[in-house]
Amino acid sequence: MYDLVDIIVREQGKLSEIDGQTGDGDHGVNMGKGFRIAGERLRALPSFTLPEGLALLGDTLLSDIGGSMGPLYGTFFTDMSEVLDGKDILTAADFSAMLAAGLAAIQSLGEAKPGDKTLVDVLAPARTAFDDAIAQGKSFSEALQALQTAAAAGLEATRDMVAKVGRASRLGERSRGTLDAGAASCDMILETLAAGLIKQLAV
Amino acid sequence: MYDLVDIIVREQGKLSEIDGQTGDGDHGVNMGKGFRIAGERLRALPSFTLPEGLALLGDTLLSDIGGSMGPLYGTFFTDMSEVLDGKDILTAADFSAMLAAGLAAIQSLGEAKPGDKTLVDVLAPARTAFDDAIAQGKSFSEALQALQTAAAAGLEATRDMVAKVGRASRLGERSRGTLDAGAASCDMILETLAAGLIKQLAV
Amino acid sequence: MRKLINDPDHVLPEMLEGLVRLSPGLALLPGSNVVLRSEKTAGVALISGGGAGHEPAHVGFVGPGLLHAAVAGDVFTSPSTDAVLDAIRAVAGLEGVLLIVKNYTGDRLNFGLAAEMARAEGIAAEMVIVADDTALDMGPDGVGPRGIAGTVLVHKVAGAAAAAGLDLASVKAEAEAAIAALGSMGVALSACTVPAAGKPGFTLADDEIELGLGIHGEAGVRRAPIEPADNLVTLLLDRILAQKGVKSGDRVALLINNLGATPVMELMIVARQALAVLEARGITVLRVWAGTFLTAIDMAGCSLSLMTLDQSRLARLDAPASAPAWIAGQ
Amino acid sequence: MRKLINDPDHVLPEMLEGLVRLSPGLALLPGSNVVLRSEKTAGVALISGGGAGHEPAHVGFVGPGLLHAAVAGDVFTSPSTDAVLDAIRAVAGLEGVLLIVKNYTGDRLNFGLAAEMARAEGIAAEMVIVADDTALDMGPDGVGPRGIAGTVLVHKVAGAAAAAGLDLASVKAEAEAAIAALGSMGVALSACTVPAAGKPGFTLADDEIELGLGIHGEAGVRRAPIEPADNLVTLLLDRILAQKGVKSGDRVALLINNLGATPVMELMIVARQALAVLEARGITVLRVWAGTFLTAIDMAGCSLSLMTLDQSRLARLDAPASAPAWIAGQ
Ligand SMILES: Nc1ncnc2c1ncn2[C@@H]1O[C@H](COP(=O)(O)OP(=O)(O)O)[C@@H](O)[C@H]1O
Ligand SMILES: Nc1ncnc2c1ncn2[C@@H]1O[C@H](COP(=O)(O)OP(=O)(O)O)[C@@H](O)[C@H]1O
Ligand SMILES: [Mg+2]
Ligand SMILES: [Mg+2]
Ligand SMILES: [Mg+2]
Ligand SMILES: [Mg+2]
Repeated sequence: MYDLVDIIVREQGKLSEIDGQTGDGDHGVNMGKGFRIAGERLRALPSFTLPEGLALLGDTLLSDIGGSMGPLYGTFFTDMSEVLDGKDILTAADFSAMLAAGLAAIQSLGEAKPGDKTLVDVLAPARTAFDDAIAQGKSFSEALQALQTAAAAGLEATRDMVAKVGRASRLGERSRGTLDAGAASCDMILETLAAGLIKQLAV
Repeated sequence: MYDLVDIIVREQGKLSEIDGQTGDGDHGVNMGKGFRIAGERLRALPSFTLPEGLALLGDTLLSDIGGSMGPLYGTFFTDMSEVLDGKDILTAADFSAMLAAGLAAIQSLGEAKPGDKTLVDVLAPARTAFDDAIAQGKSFSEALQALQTAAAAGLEATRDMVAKVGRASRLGERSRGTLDAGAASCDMILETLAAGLIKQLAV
Repeated sequence: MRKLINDPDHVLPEMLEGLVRLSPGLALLPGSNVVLRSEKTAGVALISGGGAGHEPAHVGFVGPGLLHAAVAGDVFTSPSTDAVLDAIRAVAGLEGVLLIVKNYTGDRLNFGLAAEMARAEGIAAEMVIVADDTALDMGPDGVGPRGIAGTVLVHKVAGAAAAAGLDLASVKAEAEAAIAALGSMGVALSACTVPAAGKPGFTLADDEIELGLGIHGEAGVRRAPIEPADNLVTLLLDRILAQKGVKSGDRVALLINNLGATPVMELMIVARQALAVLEARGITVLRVWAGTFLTAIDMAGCSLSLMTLDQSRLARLDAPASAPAWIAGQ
Repeated sequence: MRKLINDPDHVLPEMLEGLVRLSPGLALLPGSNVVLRSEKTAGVALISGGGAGHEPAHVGFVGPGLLHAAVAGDVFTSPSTDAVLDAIRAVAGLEGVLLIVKNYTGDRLNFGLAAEMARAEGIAAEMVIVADDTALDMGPDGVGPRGIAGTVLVHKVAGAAAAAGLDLASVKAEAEAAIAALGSMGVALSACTVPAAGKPGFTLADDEIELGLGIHGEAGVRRAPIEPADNLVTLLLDRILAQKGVKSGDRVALLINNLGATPVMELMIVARQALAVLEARGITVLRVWAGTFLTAIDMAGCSLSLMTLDQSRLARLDAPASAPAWIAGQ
């Protein structure tokens, strides 16, 4: 969890810069603020489980940061944490269910489809890559690596998309040629989550 | 007269720049506008004498440009032209009386003394140098050259003065170290007038 | 960055405090970034808001005949769902609340979720979406145009309707009709600097402007060399007229809005040409405003908004109102 | 230079035309840059003015309860003697005229000469000089302080006195008392750009400000690194208080003035601290204004003005008045 907080707080300048190219340049500010506050609250706890950490992050984003990302990432983390709730060990099946819940949360709220140049373009292929890898008999760890690769590729693919939802969508063709800010943060989040789990699984 | 118009119009950027250092940076704009309009009016005349030209310039400055320079240079040229009025040939005595009238006009209106870092610091020494040269038996032409030298020196001397009147006077010590804008334009005016007469006298 | 601020993180609470101290009729909802009228009134309550950085909007339009509350988020960031819900709870009476929201994902989500939650609590809550920016060509199934400065005129129409004692459905219907009658477009001469970012969102060459820019510094239709003000004003108005189908014989309200750093000198030059162009197009300007209404922090430039009028909507604009940033139309 | 203008040479007439078209109560004196009320009134007539570039001042303060006419010169250039005389002739009635002039050589000369000429024509014409800038230390026999934004409060006091039917000597006396009770100081965060010059009058480093700057971009007391707004506000106010001998227990009016390009966001943060500092000093702020009153074209920054009040001067500030740029104090 702390890795998640750290990377978003650390990379907020980069996220804002990406958002500045076609949006209003505040994605990093919003995300940085929410993750920083969540980080402080986590550190104040004696201990917490992964679902508890995700729930706290979701709550913080929902109630403290506003913006598009408050509700979107807020319900994303909240709904993911609900899937894991009460589970002691995290299985590949749990992780798959968690990703599905997160994606569903974002799509039911924001109505973005793949190809609309949003964080869905990272989340959806990352989830598919994970599930496919598991279906092909790969290990949990290997599937997480497949997810990382797909997330990064998904982010890169947003560069050539024309935004269909969100602030940048009004620009039409002018939105082509730059990465999507939400996709960039989503890639960081997924890759960091996966890296943490891979490390844990290796122990 | 046209030389006078031309040099002020041409050098207006420089005058504004000097004014910008301690004043509001518009001396060249104001002077350029007044002299340009006067130039157009002069060109519209079939012919004019020196006193007529000076009177038209004074009138234009007084009624069309405003600022500090409108009344100051306006009455300066108006009062100088009155001295020459009706005179066919310009003698050194006439020229001396003219300078005296111009200086008196400026001082009675603006109340600036020598040393206050204004155009008086060019006008007063220039006039004294001219009168002294004539008193020492120099020719009209030589006296005009003495006037030119004194005007340039007067301008240069304003650099080390602290302004006592006008916009720059509020700066106290901070006004030291730069030329005075009005002194710069006055130097141009006197040197150009003198150069014109020297040329005429040489014919 | 040269700004008259203290800490970028304190901009929002400090400016709201300043506003409320300057305005005897206004108060802050304790512990929040919600500005309300000091005195409660009966009838439908109007709430607007969104990210800060658009001052005086929206907090400056709280007052009798206008809004009942404005919810401010961080600079350029929609307020959270919780904050909107707090505002709803604070001002909702028996007649319910109408939320006036600009068309941005964050605002739609947070105000929309808050309205849902309010309804779950038994509060009648409705929402209208202002989407007045006519700068960009919109496909039929996109997210629709941005909401920009014309929003202020929607506040006024809805505010007068609420003050006249109409019920929620009728106030909402008038707000929606006002929105349909409204078109805007802006031109930016400089980028704006979000305090937390510390530097301008983009850079323009000394002779460049951006046409149809969003009020958060989002890119516009195109970047272009600067032109005389008269040409720019004509371009903006003709685009609005065409997009909204306003034609000779129509009667309109005209809002000339400073985007933040435009000197009054320039706004008056813009006003002169805007009135001349509309007159030349046969359009009657029944009311005009020129001033600082809804900004993009310190962006230089202006936006123009037109709202077509019939007698009853004109009466809404003329109805008495008082709020720190409201002035009567001329 | 990015400005919403057409030709730098047309800025003045075009903006006056814009203002007059926006303001049904105002008219232009034909063939001049003089703005007057459309309707003549009896009593002492008030005229102010000076170089343009300070919009909305002074033309925006023409109207009932305020000025009868404002004479505008080119940007930052005093109007000519002739222009002032035209204005005097246009508005002077049997009760005479009072000229309210800021303390600059050009304004003193042109308004002063025009007053002399008017008297020669049999018009009772008097002049008062506003010199409210407390930023700079003044020797006893210099030209005295500059006139800056506090001038607007002098307009209001004198305007109310004239509207109350006082004679010329009494209106002049009230104006002079108001001037004596007035102190101001400003801070600039950027230079201003005179349209005809096409570039800023000076340049500041990204973290530099200029304290006590003149409203034409004349240098101030000193250039300094930027500080938090709260510190700057405290510095300005403490200087004014010291220079004007305002002390605990005194009652004042406070004018918070945008120098041209300051966003409302910042002005509200300034207002918050200004009110807090004065409260901490035991000074009662009876009325406060925050807005755009007297600018230096597009200069970023603000000035603060304090005028000590007794009951009768307070009544002058509160007296009804209406002009495009006037708002009631809070
Ligand atoms: N409807 C939506 N569904 C999913 N993601 C969205 C949607 N709208 C916007 N986004 C994402 O939000 C990102 C911008 O976030 P942020 O800058 O924090 O919010 P805002 O646009 O309100 O300033 C975009 O890059 C995009 O990925
Ligand atoms: N009282 C005065 N007497 C003589 N010259 C003066 C006086 N006041 C100012 N000046 C001159 O005026 C010049 C500035 O002129 P200008 O910039 O055109 O007017 P303003 O100061 O009104 O902008 C100064 O450089 C100074 O030489
Ligand atoms: Mg954004
Ligand atoms: Mg000057
Ligand atoms: Mg945003
Ligand atoms: Mg000047």
